[in-house]
Amino acid sequence: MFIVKYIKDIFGAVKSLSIGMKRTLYYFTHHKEIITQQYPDNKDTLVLPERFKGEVVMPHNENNEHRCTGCQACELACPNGTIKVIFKNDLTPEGKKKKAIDKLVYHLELCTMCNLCIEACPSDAIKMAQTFEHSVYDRSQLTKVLNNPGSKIMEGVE
Amino acid sequence: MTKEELKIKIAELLPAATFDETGEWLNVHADAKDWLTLAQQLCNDPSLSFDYLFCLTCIDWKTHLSMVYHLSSTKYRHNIVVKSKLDTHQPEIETVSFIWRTAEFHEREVYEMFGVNFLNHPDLRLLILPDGWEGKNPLRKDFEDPVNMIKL
Amino acid sequence: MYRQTDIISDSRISPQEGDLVINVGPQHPATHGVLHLVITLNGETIKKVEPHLGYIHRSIEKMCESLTYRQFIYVTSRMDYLSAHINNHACALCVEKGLQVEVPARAQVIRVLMDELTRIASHELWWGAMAMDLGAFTPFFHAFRERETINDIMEETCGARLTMNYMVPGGVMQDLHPDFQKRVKEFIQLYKRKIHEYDELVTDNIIFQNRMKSVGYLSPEDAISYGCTGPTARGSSVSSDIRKLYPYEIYDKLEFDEVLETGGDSFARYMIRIREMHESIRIIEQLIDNIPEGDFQAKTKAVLKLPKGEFYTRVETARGELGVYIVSEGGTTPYRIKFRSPGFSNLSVLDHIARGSKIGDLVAMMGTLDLVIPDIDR
Amino acid sequence: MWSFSNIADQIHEWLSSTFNPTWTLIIEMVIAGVCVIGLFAALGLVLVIMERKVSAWIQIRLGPNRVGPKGMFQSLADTLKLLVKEGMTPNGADKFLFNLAPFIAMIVAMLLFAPIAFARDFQLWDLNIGVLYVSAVSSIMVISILMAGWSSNNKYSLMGAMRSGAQIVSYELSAGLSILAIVVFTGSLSVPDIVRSQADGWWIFKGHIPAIIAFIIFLIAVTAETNRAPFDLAEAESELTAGFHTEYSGMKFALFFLAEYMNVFIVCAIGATLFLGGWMPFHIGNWEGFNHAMDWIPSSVWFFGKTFFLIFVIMWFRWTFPRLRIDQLLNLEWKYLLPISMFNILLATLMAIMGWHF
Repeated sequence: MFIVKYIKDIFGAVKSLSIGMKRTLYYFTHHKEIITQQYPDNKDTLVLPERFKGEVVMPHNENNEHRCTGCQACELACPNGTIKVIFKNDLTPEGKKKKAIDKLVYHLELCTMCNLCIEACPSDAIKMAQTFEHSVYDRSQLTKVLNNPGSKIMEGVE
Repeated sequence: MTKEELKIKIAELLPAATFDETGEWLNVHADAKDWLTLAQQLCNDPSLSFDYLFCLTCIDWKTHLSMVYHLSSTKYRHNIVVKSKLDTHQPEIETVSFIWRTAEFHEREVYEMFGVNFLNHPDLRLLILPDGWEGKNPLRKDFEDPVNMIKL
Repeated sequence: MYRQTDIISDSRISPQEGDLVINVGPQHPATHGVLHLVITLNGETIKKVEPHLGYIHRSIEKMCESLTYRQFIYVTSRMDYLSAHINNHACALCVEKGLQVEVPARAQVIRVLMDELTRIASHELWWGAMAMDLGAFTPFFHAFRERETINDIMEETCGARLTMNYMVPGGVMQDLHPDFQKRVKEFIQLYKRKIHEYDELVTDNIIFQNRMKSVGYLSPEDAISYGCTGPTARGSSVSSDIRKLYPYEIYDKLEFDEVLETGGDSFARYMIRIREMHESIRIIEQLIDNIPEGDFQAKTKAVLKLPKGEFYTRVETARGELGVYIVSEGGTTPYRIKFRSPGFSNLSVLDHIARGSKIGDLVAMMGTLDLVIPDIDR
Repeated sequence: MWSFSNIADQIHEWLSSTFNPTWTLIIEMVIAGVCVIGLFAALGLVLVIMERKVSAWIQIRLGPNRVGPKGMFQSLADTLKLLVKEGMTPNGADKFLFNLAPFIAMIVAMLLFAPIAFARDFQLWDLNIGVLYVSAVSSIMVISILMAGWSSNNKYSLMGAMRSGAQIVSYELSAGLSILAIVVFTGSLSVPDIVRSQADGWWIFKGHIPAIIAFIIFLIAVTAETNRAPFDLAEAESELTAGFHTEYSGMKFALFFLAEYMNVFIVCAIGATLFLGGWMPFHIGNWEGFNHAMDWIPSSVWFFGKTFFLIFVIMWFRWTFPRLRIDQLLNLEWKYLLPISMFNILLATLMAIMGWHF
């Protein structure tokens, strides 16, 4: 019957709306459900997973030595031309000339954090750091040299 | 239908068609002028019933262009690939947007990216490129954009 | 099927006296990105919707022509960024098809697990955005609560939240994180505890149902003809789940149902996605305790070269069928690559289903087509 | 005892003894005007922060929490920002109407304050047709919205304004009818009379089913009339960007914004007066002790408490429901609310005649 259907419609509608309102009232009164993270405040306690891809860095040991042999595998693997390897000629203790890296230039502004360079590196010289606040006022600051000044290759890394 | 059956059937419909079976699916090479009639038959023939055009694209082979239509049947679940050679300088082919409506947008995309002129297309305008685009078609191999294309 | 006459009659409706032509987008709260629709209105009734694309076109297909088979995978994350993982999967599958590499069982399971997690994350975001389009703001935040959990899992294992680049030809880039299983189980717990709220807040809501039901009707024939795939087609009861029809990886060994609705309207498309989340959870539950031991990556050469030929793979993304078509000349880079994106075909149906409905319905339709603009523009 | 009416009387006596009657009237008017503007500003700030907090908690967020203690001065900072912003007028706009519209919205909101009884015997203007006055003046609001939409020379604005016109005109009916149900019970249109008639119980308890139905319809109708979600079609964000105030910025936008909140406050105040007893404390039968304790709470606290409860309910609606479509909105009014409230008013009349209410 029309009237019965009409009244049923109204009650069904009111019921469905009140179920939704009950749910929102629950969240209104239960503040422990709040999931907001107050970002700059929780900086000290913020832990990023160790695999997080923030930027490429080159770890150095305490003697200012790195593991990069300058094989250019990362440069070839990079889809964006982010990494450029610049060479110099070193003298080995025996007096022979040896090719070594002068600078490993890394353009953070071109990097898409795809992890392909790290995968390609045969000597584990580079890795991903967990930093993520990269904004600077000048774009030129994003072009970084990964090896420390005066650093040299670690003993035994070929 | 299997590849062989499809081959026999399509050879009946279009004796001029040539086939190759290098890929996963049967490749049918049809002439551009035969394409519209073949397309109608492929769609409407009850034993073929290719009602779903799932990919429409073009390849620039430098010497010629090649239209590639991937067809599938939602009824029999068989697939074929139809290819059609076009001239590089004046590529023209009949539209199939009346048969498979999805072709309308895909053909507009191919029109601006490769410069293929689709005859009788209901609405052949630029879709992705900005209005008033002049110059070469971006996906052609000879396209050069000194500003936005960075050679590594 | 061949309906030349009726299309010519309505293909180019030009605005008449008294019609209102409005631009929805490229900056508009409802278009979620830079989609530009030119809408011809008669009062509140839509006469024609005309999409204008290209605001975010990066010509990924052209870019890929100069990238090697290892490199080009990362670019595809930027197409449909909400199912970035599945895009990568499609590319990896296509390269593997060319190389004829056998992917280890562990890698296959990991890939499927990640795919399904991505699918849930994508549908969660869609659900929130859909409700927000219809004017309910609260579900958006509730959806993000669950989605954030998935993103955390992704971050832990893949190292990124959205554009993971976790797939490589032959397997996955890194092994699973030791906590992965625990975290996924926690997520399933959370999902099961919270999913009924989705119904309470949105699905069962009478206003929402009235907004969605019998809006944007798409008939099965049109769905096929327009090349609609994914939830858009399945809402019109067109079976189009690539996971069932052309199974890849281990989908043929898994127990799950292809979700179909017969309504064909926005509500049917909505229900498909909600039910698909349950199916994805079902798949994850089957796999999470049964990840086989072994390699996570097959041995491949350092420089990949595909043989001369053409390779086509189809996968089911959260939006529908993604096709990757690689034409190889035998070199290290593809000669031509084509991405058949689901969004592009799904968008083309918008004009067809929107005609004659109100402008408020357009939002409901666009929401249920689940358009991701970079996917359409590529 | 300290109360608003005492203060008002004392000021009146002092002014009458110091000045002649004309000056007294003028000074009193000025004082009232300043008070209303002050109340405006204060209520605007409170309601904005309340809305933001309510929405945040419902949406499992924290909400504003940086400016001042617990973020309580956030809306003050926002107001400051809006004040110093450049008020732009689009080139193609009808400049006079465009600038006039927000002021009309504001003036209407201000006018509506006149008959509201904020506390025991404390009222700006004891009008014998107070309730009628409110429903009459509040419908002027639509003119400012239409004006804003038309003069902006923007298609979105125009559509928003047109929707708003249709919406406010139709929902005025059922809001009026549900008010009428209480008027039938009370037999008076004057606000103090209506409040006093609830000394032995609020109408929502005394009036049985008709009062409850009228209350629900009133809530729905006023939500629609103030253009708030789920009836915010005039500014439907995902469809019309911002509806009638798309082109407004700076202080002119702030005036619209403030007027919206003022309207919410006023309709809730009217709702509290009609159905929840205005400033009348909550009494239960012959529980003398309890009733005395309730009387101890100042009447203004009762009034604002009830009003803010209703405002909370309207905010609660907003953050729970999706928006209706324009045809559904009108269907709801003409097919459901209007017939029900007509039937309801018959029922109320029957009850009033037969004396069935308490």
